[in-house]
Amino acid sequence: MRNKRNATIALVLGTLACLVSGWLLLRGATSLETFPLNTLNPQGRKADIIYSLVVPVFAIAGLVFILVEVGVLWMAARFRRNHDDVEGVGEPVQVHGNTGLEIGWTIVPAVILAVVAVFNANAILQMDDTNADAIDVTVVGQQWWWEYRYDIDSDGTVDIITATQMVIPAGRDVKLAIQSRDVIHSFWIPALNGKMDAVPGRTHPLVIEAADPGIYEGQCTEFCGLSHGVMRMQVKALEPAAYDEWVQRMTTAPEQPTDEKALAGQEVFVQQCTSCHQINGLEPGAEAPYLYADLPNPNYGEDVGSTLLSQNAPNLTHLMMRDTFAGNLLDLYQGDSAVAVETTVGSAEAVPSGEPDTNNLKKWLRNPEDIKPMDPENNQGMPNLGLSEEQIDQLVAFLVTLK
Amino acid sequence: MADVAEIAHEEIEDVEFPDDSHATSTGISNPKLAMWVYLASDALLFGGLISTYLIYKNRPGEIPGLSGSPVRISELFDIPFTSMTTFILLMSSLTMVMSVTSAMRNDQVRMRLWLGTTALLGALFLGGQIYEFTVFVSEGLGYTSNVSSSAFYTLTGFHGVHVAVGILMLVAMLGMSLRQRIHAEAVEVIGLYWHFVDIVWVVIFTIVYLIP
Amino acid sequence: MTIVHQRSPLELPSGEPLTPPKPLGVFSRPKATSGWKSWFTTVDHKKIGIMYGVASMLFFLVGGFEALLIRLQLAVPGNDLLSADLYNQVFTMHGLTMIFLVVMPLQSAFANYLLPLQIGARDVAFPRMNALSLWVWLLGAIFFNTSWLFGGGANGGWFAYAPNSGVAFTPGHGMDFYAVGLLIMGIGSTVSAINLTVTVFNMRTPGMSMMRMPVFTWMAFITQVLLVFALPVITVALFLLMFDRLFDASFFDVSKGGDPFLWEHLFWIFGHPEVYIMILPSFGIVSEVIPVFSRKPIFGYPFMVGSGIAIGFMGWGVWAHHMFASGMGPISVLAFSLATMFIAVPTGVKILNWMATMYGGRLRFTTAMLFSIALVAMFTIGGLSGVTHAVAPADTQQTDTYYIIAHFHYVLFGGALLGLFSGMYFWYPKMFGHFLNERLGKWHFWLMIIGFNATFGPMHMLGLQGMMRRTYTYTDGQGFNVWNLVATIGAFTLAVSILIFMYNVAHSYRKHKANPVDPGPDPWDARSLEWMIPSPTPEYNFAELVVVEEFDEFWHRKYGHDEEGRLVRIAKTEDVVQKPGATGIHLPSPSYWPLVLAVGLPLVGYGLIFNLWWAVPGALITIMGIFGWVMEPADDPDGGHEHHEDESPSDDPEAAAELTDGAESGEASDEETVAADAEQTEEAPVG
Amino acid sequence: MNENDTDAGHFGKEDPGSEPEKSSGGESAVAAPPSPVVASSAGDDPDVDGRHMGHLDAGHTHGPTDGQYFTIFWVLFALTALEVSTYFWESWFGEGDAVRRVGVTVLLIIMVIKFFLIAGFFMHLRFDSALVRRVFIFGLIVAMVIYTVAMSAMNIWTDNGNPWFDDPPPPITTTTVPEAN
Repeated sequence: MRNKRNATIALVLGTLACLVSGWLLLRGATSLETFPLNTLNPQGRKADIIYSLVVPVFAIAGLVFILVEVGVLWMAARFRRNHDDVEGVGEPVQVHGNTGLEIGWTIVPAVILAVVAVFNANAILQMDDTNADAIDVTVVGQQWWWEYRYDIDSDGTVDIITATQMVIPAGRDVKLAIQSRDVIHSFWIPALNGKMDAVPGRTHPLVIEAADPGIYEGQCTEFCGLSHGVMRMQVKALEPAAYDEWVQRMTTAPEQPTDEKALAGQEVFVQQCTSCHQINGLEPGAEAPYLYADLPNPNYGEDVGSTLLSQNAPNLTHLMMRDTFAGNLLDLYQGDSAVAVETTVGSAEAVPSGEPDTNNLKKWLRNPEDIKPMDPENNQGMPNLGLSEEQIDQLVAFLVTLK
Repeated sequence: MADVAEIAHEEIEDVEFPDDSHATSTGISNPKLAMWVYLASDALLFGGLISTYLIYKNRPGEIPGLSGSPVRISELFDIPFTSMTTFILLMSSLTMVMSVTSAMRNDQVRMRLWLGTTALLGALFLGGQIYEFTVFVSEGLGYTSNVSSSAFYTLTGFHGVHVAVGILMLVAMLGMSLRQRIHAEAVEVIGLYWHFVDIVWVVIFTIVYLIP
Repeated sequence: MTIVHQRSPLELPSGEPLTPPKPLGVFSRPKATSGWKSWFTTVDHKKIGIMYGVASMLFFLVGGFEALLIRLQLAVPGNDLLSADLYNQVFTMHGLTMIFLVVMPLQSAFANYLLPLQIGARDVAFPRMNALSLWVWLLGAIFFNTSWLFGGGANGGWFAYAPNSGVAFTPGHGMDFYAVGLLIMGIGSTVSAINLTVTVFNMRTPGMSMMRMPVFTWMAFITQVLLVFALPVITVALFLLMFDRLFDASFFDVSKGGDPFLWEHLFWIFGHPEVYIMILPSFGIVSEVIPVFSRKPIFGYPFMVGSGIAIGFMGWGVWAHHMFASGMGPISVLAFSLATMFIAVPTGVKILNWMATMYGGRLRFTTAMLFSIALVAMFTIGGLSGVTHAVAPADTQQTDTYYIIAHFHYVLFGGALLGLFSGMYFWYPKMFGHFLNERLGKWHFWLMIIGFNATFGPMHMLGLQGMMRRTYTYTDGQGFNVWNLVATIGAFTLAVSILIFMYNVAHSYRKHKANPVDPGPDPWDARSLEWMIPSPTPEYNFAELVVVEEFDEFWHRKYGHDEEGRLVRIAKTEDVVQKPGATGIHLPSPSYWPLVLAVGLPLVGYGLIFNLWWAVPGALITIMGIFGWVMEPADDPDGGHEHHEDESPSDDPEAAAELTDGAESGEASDEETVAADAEQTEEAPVG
Repeated sequence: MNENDTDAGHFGKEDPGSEPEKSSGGESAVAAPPSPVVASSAGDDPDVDGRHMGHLDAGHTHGPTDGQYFTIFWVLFALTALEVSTYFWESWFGEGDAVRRVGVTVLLIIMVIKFFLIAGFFMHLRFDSALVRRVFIFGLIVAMVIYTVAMSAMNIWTDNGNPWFDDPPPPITTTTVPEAN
């Protein structure tokens, strides 16, 4: 019978189509190099827990998907009305229902889901475990960048404040305390763990762990206004020794610049930038020679006596210890890739090497709003300071000394 | 909604068709049923506002360092005064119910009398609430002073608006009763609204005013 | 009950209605029932339904245009077609338009048109309130879209998370329009929901017990119940936001102790039932279409109804699954995650029942049937991706990525909209008296399915590859290029299919004008009561009320079955259906007042946003509307029908008009309640 | 006041004072049209415009008498007085957690009693069709459950106090925002 043949064809084609689309879906599980934010390539303990839960759930869903889609297609072909069908002959049997069947297909999915639920509950509870050697980092979201605060010696004072790129030791749990200064943001490093919102007035915990050294790309995922789309961040995981070196560098004041241009730039910085950006120990309007300090002032925005949002700007004391700046939009060092978006697994260095990309810094200083949409009139983001080319040159010469 | 299913099952068993062509399927008149559905919906509105107040009522005291007035609105409550207005509103429920029974007895005169009394008592309650607000504001706790005052004024304000709307309906009904006969059911439906407003006040008075 | 007639000796003469009360008002009572003017004063549920439908299709074009802008912007990395600010406005307005201005009113259109017909009533319980809800919604929707003229649309996302939606972070007027506009539309929806709930409870034709109602009626009814209980919650949230933005309150100002979680909870307590509000009517439509074109009854009717109720019920307990990543704590996450997983069960029952209905049937692939089958296939995908993020840890990876976008477009487009299109093709002859062209319809269908899958299928992959939502651009190195381009091409394919649909409407109308062909009362050989009456539906719906004896009454009057259970025709359709041309049926009279009342509300809205004094004229108009409404009898005493004495069966006072008249003052005051309640919008903040 | 004050006698078959629940709230009451009350009213007075009212007012036939209303009012009055008195308990019985706890419990219980007295008698919920009772109670239950869950999710089951997070850093208060407009 024609219908039966059609039904067989539908069966085969439907199954093929489902398999192809399933394969396309799983193609998502490719390298982190191509897809820096890939969710299907876990690189740490916590992300592994999620991944090992996702795979069976996807498998079950895929199976149901194939059954239903193929079933619909098969029925459409099998029970199609033919042109030569006559009313009154071979009409369908009027089935009103079948209680046993109905109860069956209520209970079977419920049981399947109950099994999944057990694993689900187990995973949810596992997400909070930490190892004994975990370190603490406070993460603060602000429109539109991230700040990280480290209390290395656990004495209650902040020892390191940095932005955009968080540095963690590989193989150790990192307990993040996520907070926000203005609106709700969400901290998300897909390779290391799921996301967690940064809600003003609350502190939210999240544990991340990177098995290997590397740079892991992240992205703010809760809509936070104008520049939400480009509010990016990175986590750089270092070998324990390299991490110690990084801590060492970050807790020591940078060297005083010596060349004239850089000194002039320092002057410009103190006049133009210190009302928002902090370099440990540099005060707005301070008199030369400037005194650097080891410890950052964690309340810098408030010390300035201002209430503006933008006045809490990234701490630039060790700017050149990072690989990227401007909310992870621009590279600080000349490298092979033109964009700052990257996830590299395997190696990472405590102190970035290479030539500083001064063009990027200049581009940013000429008009930050070109790079990242901002609204300084409403105190959101960095204003265009109207610096002259000479001032920009001097500033860049100064900034590259901050290592 | 599970209830609805039960109803459905009950109904399927014996369906008789009333000859009275005015009958609704459930035997409850449309306006009355609509009012009940509306009141059930309103329960969620007040639930939301009461929850908001409960969440915020201690905020100025509990969390140090917040901007705005540190005074909680509950520190300003004058319980004896509010008890008076509560009694007034409670009494208005009684007069409302008397109005309904009068209307059902087709005693239009008494019905008008009780309607008028109810509206008057409602107005007294509203006046008391406005007086209370002015006292709070003069004590320095305005609508925008802190979250507890904002939540308090919003909650009681919404209740006050409901009372005001109820008074308008009572007065309108009174006016219309001079022009045409009022069905007892119309009075009853408004009565439902009025009692609901009273019920909400029962909850607000207990939860907001009396529980410290 | 003689009480009413007993006279009290104290009764004043003034209590006696010596003359029928005349409408007091500036307008004379409108009389027209045809012509363009009649549309503004009509209280006919069918005209109101059609207006809902037409208006929401126009907004569909607006929302679709916004969608195309989004897709164009994201077609290539680093695109600067739209600025970040404009993009934020466009995606926010796209979401709000599609939800509140397209899918919800479209389900309202079908519910308004079909509910009374399917339960065998002559109109809804409160015809004027029905008109009110249409006008309040429509004018609110227009008000909301005028924000484009006042400095830009809403730009805080449709979920408007505080504190980003506060005035400090979003200083423009867009979010003001969001709060006030949604409040106004909420009034319309509440009125409509209460009205239709009462209609289903009370207006059923004799014998139409709850468990004999068609599945569409059931699903639309559950939707109305959900609306009744969900809307007050968002009303609270919107009032708090509005007071924050316009009157300097501090509900969501963290520095004063406000808590952003309050908004999240209130919003999603509404927001999750809202999802079912959008999808359940489409489930109902499919449950009507598939049995008709399979020539089999719906499989497991009680389970279909029960699962609908279960979905509606469980929909209240799962709202926080939108907040798995919000940091609400592992206990809440665990509880809501488990609750969410099991909501898949009743949905799965529905899908399997639809398939069982098709099994062994004799399927006719009309366009309506194709859309319905497509819903089963596409919604399954959306449902399954839903299960994958009911698993909370997985959801923390997926939420706020394009995976979610894919999921809810498969649910809302592949579910709700495909169902609604199915309904359009199915009931078009009943509504307008002619078919939509089937050939064009199939073009529309196939292009839409291809375009839809090309647009939203790739978003699954984009999401898993980590592309986040609400991003105005992406960078070349992120690996999102290919699928974004595919999605954009798909979006334009979708747009073409919509153009074909529009052309189909125009083309079919022209052909019908040139060469009218009566589709007859029952063009599809269908099952429910609305197919017993002429097409297009006469104004009075049913010439005589149908006494229902079983589920699918109309079908069983046409067909019986033999010993094997196979279908046997027992009566000709012509003998079963009702004849056109009944006269003397009393219908509710048209009225201006709903429109007048509704006009005032947007004016009050502008007043709230720009200058409180501007609210005064709006408030006066609204109050005038309420006054005129209350003073106007529900029925026109000059309408020529002395129906109280009229005992002729054709003027059977079972009709809705009669009922509302039966308690006319009661109705008036009740409506006043709701109307006056609507008035709170302007009263509360001022006072 | 006695029961005959109402027009109950008119309906003969119903005894307004006795167990109103049973006559109106029983199994068949939902599909109220077939209830005997309607039948009797229609049968007794076929000619009046009670057609409008007969069945509509069916619910009231079991309603309380005026006297009962007054009784209920005095009960409510007394309960409210008792409620208000809790305000002075601390000055009478001395301060303390126990007094406060008992006070709050008493208040909540009285609130519920008052609520259902008004709803049940003044709003006729006890005597009305089961449908309205279910609609209203459903609304109440939904309201109570969801708001209770939401409030607990916000204030009790939060992460601030998460066991592994022994000593979370103090929240960084948001920066005050500039005057709007």
